[in-house]
Amino acid sequence: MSPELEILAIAIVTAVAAALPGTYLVLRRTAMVSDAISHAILPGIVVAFFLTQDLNSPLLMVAAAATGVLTVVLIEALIRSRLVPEDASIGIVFPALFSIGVILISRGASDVHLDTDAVLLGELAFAPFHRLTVAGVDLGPAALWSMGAILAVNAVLILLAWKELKLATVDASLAALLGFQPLVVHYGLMTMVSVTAVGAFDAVGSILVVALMIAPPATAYLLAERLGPMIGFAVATAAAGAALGWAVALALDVSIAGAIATASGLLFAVAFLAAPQRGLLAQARRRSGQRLDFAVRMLLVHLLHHEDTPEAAEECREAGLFRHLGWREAWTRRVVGKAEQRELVARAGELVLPTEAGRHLANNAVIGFGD
Amino acid sequence: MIDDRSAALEVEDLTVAYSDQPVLWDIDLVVPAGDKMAIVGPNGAGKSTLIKAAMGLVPSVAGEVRVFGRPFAKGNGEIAYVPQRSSLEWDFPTDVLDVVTMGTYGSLGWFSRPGAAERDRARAALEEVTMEAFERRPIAQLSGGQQQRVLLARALVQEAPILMLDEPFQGVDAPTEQAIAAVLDRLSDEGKTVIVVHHDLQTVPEYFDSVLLLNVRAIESGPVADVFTEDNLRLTFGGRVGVLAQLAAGEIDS
Amino acid sequence: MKMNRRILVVFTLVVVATACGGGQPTGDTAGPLRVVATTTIVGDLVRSIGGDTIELKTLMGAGVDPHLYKPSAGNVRAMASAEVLVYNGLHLEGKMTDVLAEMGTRGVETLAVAECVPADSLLPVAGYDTLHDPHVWFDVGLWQHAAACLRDALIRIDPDHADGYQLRGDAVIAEFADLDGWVRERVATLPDERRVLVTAHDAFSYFGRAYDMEVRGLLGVSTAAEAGTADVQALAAFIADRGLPAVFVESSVPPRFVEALTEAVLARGGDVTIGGSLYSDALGSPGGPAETYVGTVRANVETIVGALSGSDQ
Amino acid sequence: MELFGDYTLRVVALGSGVLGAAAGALGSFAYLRRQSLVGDALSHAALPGIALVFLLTGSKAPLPIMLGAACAGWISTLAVRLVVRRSRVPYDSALGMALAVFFGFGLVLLTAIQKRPDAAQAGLESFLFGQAASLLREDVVVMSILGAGCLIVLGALWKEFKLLSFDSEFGDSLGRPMRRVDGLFTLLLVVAVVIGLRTVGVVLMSAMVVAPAAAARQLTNRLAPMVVIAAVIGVISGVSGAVLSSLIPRLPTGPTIVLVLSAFVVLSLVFAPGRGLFWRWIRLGRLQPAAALNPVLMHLYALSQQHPEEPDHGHGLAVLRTMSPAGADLEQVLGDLQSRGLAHVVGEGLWAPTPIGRREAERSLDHEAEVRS
Repeated sequence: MSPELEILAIAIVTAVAAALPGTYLVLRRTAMVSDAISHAILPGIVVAFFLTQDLNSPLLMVAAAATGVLTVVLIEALIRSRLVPEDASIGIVFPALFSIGVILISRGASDVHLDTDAVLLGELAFAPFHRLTVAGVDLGPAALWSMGAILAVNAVLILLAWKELKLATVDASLAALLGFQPLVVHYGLMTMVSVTAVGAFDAVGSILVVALMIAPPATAYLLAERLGPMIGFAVATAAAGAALGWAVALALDVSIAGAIATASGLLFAVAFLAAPQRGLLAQARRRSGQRLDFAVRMLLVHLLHHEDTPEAAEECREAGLFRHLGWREAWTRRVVGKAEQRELVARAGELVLPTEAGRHLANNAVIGFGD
Repeated sequence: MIDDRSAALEVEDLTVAYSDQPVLWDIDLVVPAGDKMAIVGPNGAGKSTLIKAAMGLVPSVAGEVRVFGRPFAKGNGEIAYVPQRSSLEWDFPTDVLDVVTMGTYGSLGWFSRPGAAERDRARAALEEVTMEAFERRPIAQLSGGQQQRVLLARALVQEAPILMLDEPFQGVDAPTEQAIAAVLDRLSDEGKTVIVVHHDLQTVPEYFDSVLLLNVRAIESGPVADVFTEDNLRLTFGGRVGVLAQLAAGEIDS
Repeated sequence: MKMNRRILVVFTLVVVATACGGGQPTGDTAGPLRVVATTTIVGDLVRSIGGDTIELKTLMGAGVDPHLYKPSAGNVRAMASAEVLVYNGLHLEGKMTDVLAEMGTRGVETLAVAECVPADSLLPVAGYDTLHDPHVWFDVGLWQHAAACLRDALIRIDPDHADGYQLRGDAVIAEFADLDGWVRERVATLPDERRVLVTAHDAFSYFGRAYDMEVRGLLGVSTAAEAGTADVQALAAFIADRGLPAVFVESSVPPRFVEALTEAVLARGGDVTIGGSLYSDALGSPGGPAETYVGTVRANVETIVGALSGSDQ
Repeated sequence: MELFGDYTLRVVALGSGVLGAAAGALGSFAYLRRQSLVGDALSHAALPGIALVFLLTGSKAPLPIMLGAACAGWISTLAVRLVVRRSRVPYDSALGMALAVFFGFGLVLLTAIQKRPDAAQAGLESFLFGQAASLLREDVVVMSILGAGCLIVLGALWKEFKLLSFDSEFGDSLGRPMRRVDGLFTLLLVVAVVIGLRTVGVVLMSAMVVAPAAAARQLTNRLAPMVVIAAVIGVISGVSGAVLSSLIPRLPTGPTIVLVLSAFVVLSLVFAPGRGLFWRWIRLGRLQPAAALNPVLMHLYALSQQHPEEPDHGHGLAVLRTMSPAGADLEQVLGDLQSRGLAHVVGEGLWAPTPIGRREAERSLDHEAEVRS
């Protein structure tokens, strides 16, 4: 397989692996944890480097994952104390940890080319050249295997704990009431997020991971109404975004990670505009179509109201209708024309009166909304 | 359309729609000055939306709102609004007097600060809801009933001719319920108009002069005596006849 | 719901179509030797020795700092189809260094030119005997080893053009020798107390050792390291005591770091200016004087000597 | 070495102090409006702005770079507001997405620039981010002017910003243009953050927007003192961080200030009078707030509240089921309440809280109120 296609495979696997926990992050309103982890792992890396004095020892990765979990634990402790809101808890923990990392570097290793970008952060473009060979057999890029394993674990965990995760996300107090352990589920989810993030940092770089954990699930949130389909859409959008970004990067010879992040954002924008019910265009289309439809119904209800009342002559006179309904004359004519076209009203001399069908529609114009 | 000079609030053809289902549909409503009106209806009837749309806090597809005959415009102190207690973040760092003083911001210019006069007006309002002792109390330490009284006091300070309250009796202790009812009576006696979104049908006859039965559309409105009837309630609350029968007989609440 | 599924199907179709178009046939073996170099400085060396019998692709363009380099999709294709990969090594290229090293073990010819320099003449990083300062090219003498190393490698890999490589290789080494002598001579014109090179980054240690100049950097090598007020004060005191007339900025570091230093020195009664901008990790723009390695060395030395000897003449 | 006679320390301490004051004050409103992470988001979202400015002007002059960064940051906040207002995507997801997508686009631009043979691009992306230790006199002047400007606007529009943070809809009902006030506040924040990024860098700026406010919130229950205390904490941290890092070699100033800020937060979280974890531990014997309220008991209590005169007025399972989410195993929970004497059956299938149950509910409510204060 050519390196380009290997990169595509890694990008898609990573995108899907990130979108799974990402969906719960978005629903639980803790999406910024993914960005916090990308900053907060620095001290873990530096300490591991001081111990091993080897820039590419796997221990650095293990330490980074551990620091990621520590970050989540600290954030969670702050939130549970109920003294500080969620976003502030995140905004307190990660700068502190990152600063410890910078101080350690400046004091101990300022002459070593050691920071999150240089040491830990992988680059999607290099992934095909870092291969896994077992007993002489080249099994393909290491990143594909590592992210594939993380994807598998994430998928299995989510399937196993489907009910618990769903309940803990929707209503933690009810979960407690019904005997589920929201705390255990929550920390399990956060560990999954931390491991996925650190694993993906090494494969594709930190900023792409944040994009992949938030953009596809947010897009899915616009397309789906229930959790099951939402995860389905998140995975599909993640894969589509990865492939689209990859293709653009090859065509324009630009950063692959950057292009995929941008593509994920574009897919969200498309969904934001074009989603069937929730999209902007749908809302706008509905509103404009609605206005005429409402106007026809309002006309009918108004006519129904005053049909057999003494002021019928005044209220139902076509010429005077616009004044009573508070509409512009042109708009009133258009509404009456539309109603006539749909045989809901009939002209009787100067008056406009609802037909049988019009009267029927006006009656259940309101109560009949359940259809 | 009766063009009654004395009508405090006139709403005509008010229609509000969010998604494809209209939330409020061609509402016509006339509230005479000094009237105490309850807005009742099932969940999703659009009760809150109606007062918010009338005040222009929520966009409406169509409709006109007139106050004392003149088209209503926000900001000239004609309508005072009491939001739902649960819609606020009560952990906000401020005290009771400060919240009530917010009611005077309407009459202050952009850069001016509330002075002693405004604070005295706020204290007077607090006395009306018997909360003057809690002036310095941080709002995070208030019980549900106390929070509701503070919001009411904030509206009183505005001295607006019309007050709109969203579920003021929801989940408050008994003394608070009595206190609020008393304040509404006094306002009505002073010729002020009070419009309240209410959920407890049981207490409608006791606290209100007139009632609007609302379910997306204005089913019926008028004095409680001739509007608050069993078949109107059935029309408003739909099929739950059983509950309605007991309801009309006043045994259990909604 | 079926509406969403239709949108989804259309998406994937469009994407797969464009993806196939992106595929690249792997290069054929005939034709000039395909060489890929990482930094501009290594690229210049390969160009001067490889001549026109090689097809060179330098991943980092002019002005691209290896610490902040971000690969693009095209770089992947170049690396995949390269026959020879030449890079600086000693972890200058960060994560990429491990990738290149690993490619070496899988049959692709790779050469870390900085690692050709005999180990004992490498400067260890303070406190870490296993790690070395990668900026070897600032010592022109040592860079001759890199040239020799490259020449021999090219001869081994591409024997048909061996004599060309031999000829150009020896010429480059001779040029470096003259350049080394010229630098020594130029620096010697500076009185002892003026032989102090103060820059933003600690990248010029080899230059200092080779040409007997004291070298001080405000920041370490790592882009994540931050300076403390104490470091700025200490360096400012040092400059004022030594009465140094000039300090130097680097093109890849915001000038404000060194400006803060000069302001601190002035406040101490010292009289120092910014003597100019030095080329540290990357060559200058093509067409300019600093387009080649030799050009940057000459430009740097002229800037340094000019600024440090300038004021009292 | 005579401490304050030294030029660098004076400049860094003054600069950090001024920034601390402005960021502390503005940060308090950002904290209350749940916008604490704007600092971090803007530092990423600024990248495409920087890259575009370089593509257009070809120079890394500080002013255009800062303008480019501010514009990109401002556009990202507009995008976030549009998404949050027009769709059900929550604020933090919109913020995270804007941050990552803008930075991704910035990366694309950077690699495009990288291909141009123009040496001036060296280190472009680091050109926006400064370091506290390398503050210039000119920086301090700019920061003082803008900082003072921010504080003046905060003071002048104090009640508008308070209304915006506490009850924006009520402000709307008063006829105040709350959307414009919201836009102005976000603009102030963007300017302060971009200035902060340029002078002290990403990390310190992100912390300065959050930490002072979080600490101050624990120490007072009123807005004016909170903003003042936050500003004071910002100043103290800035100055002490600068002094500390001038006493100990190779101790970076920015991160030191962040650690001082974090110490302030931890201390106030633990020891704040009445609210701190330490006092809560003494009072409640445990760190967690009141026992998780038993939802069903609370529902029973709320229902009984509506008939004060008739305490044993029962409520059927149907009513209870409508109040608690679907799937709740009511019978089992009611049985548990009955066994603990907190609720009892008053009629055929009708439940009501016992007097003890009522008191337990009230005590939980008080705990709830007290802990949240």
